[in-house]
Amino acid sequence: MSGEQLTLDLEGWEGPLDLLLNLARAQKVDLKQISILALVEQYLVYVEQARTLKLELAADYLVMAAWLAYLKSALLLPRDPAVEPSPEELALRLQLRLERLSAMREAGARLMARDRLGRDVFRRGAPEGLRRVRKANWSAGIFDLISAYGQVSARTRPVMHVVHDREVMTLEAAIARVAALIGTAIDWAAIQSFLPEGAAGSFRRSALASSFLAALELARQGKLELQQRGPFEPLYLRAPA
Amino acid sequence: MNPLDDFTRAVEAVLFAADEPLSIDSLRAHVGEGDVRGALARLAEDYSGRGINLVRRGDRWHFQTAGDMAHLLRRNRDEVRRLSRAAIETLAIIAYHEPVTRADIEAIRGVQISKGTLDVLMDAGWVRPAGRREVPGRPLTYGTTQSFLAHFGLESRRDLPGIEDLKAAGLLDPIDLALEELAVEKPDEGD
Amino acid sequence: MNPLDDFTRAVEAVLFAADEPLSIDSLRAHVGEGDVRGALARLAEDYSGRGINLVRRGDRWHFQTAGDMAHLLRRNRDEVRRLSRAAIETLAIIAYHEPVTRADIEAIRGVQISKGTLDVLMDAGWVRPAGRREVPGRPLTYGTTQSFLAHFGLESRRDLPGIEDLKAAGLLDPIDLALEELAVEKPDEGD
Repeated sequence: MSGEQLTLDLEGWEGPLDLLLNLARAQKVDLKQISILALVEQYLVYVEQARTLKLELAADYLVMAAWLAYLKSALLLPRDPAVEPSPEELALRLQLRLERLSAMREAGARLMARDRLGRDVFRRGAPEGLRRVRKANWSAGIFDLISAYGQVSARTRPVMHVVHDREVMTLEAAIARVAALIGTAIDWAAIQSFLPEGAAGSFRRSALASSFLAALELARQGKLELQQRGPFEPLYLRAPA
Repeated sequence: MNPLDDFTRAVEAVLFAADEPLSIDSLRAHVGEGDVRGALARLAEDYSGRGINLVRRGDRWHFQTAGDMAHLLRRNRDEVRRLSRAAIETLAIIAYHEPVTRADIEAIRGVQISKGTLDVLMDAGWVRPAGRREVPGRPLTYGTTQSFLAHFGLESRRDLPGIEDLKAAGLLDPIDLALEELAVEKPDEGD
Repeated sequence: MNPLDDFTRAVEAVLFAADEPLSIDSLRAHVGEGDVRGALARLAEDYSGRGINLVRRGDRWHFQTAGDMAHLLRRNRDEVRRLSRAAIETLAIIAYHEPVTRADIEAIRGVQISKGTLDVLMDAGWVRPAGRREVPGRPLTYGTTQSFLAHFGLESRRDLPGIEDLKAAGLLDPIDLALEELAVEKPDEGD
């Protein structure tokens, strides 16, 4: 197995492409001459090792692994001309992506290594400064502007509070319901029998509380009578005699 | 210009980059052993008759603009003034929402704006009155100017990053500036 | 040093006194009518080989210390921020490909840009929004700034290290275009 070179330093990678590029560089050939099959094999071994070590791999590494496994089999199996794009094109695409990332990584390094103003080369330490042609010289850059807008937006954008749709029975609905039903009640009837059929859970509790208040209100108006034998005993309602 | 030896070049560079006049000792601390006095004499001669001169003040040396060029500069430097937070936020709101009334700006910022804020932006030439809105009270609206676009390097207002761009750039992360802001900004005294 | 005419001395004085790089227009605003370009060329030549050089960055000019003096002057204080690898690559992609959208950057790097990366580059003054691309969604593009050129010592983007080679190798072209190019090299079977 060619696994002895692998150091499983997953912290260092910035994603599957970055890992692939580092593996490709280990082949020590021009990226144009890279063996995609060997690279795919190395990547799959790497990911397999990470798995056996029970290292947690981000999903995109696994997605890449699945894609590379597909690419590998497509490259090895007899070619099916109906499959577009061809596995060779897919491999070429991958190689082109690696070349591009590599080019930019090198460009970045070369940029950083230049003589940089304020680090390696310096402007005059104490310039006298120039008279300004404009009367006032207000300074602000585009970044100040857009970050200010970002902050205003972040600060003032409405925060959405989602209130779960709770089923309730309003007092008005309870008054209407109890008033309508009381006429049909010949004798004393427990308040529970005035609740909507099938009411359960919090809706039942809401309906009970509202119906109780409705009963008090209707009793005040002389439209029904209430009876209870003692505290916490059942509450009975009937139409006025 | 005549070629210079590297030691004199070093003295020249150090004097140029220094933010205060340097003594021979402090020059030596930068450039190491060598004939600092000789280098200074050589430089003073080189720069006589140029637009800047190497001058000695007490026991310290520095470059300064030639006296006869002073009319091109101004001694007490016109300091660059930074816009206050209130001003930059107000400017941003005008740019993103123009035309806006003062009440609009206050509604978006959640803070009253003081009278000076819009004055500063108009003084800078970035904001201008942009007509009245045809609603009761006919409030004045504000918009940005051509020189606003020029100053901020924008072709048009459409080039301003949208909310999604800001979010992606990490600029929408709430920062505890709101309270600070309220504490700093004085209440509007009316106009 | 060779004697100078007063106009060139004036340009020299103004450039020394300025606290930021100056364009030819702003130089002219200070020194009046005259051959500003000629004076700049003369000064650049005078100062080549000295401890201070006159350099051009984009369309602006300034004096700065010579690069080979860096070892005497280098400051490792916090003046130059350390950039993350993501920020360096993002900056390189913007500089070599500009104008680019966030999606372009992500396509090349193969990872999403984390919040704060563009933020850091814009805060440093090296990157700015550069208009929207006229495709569906009108994504915002980014480009580099004058101070990017000044900071990295580039006269223009053409001076980006290796940019000509990268262009010639097609490495700055999108992958789809590169694939087409490769396809064209093969014999065409007609259309």
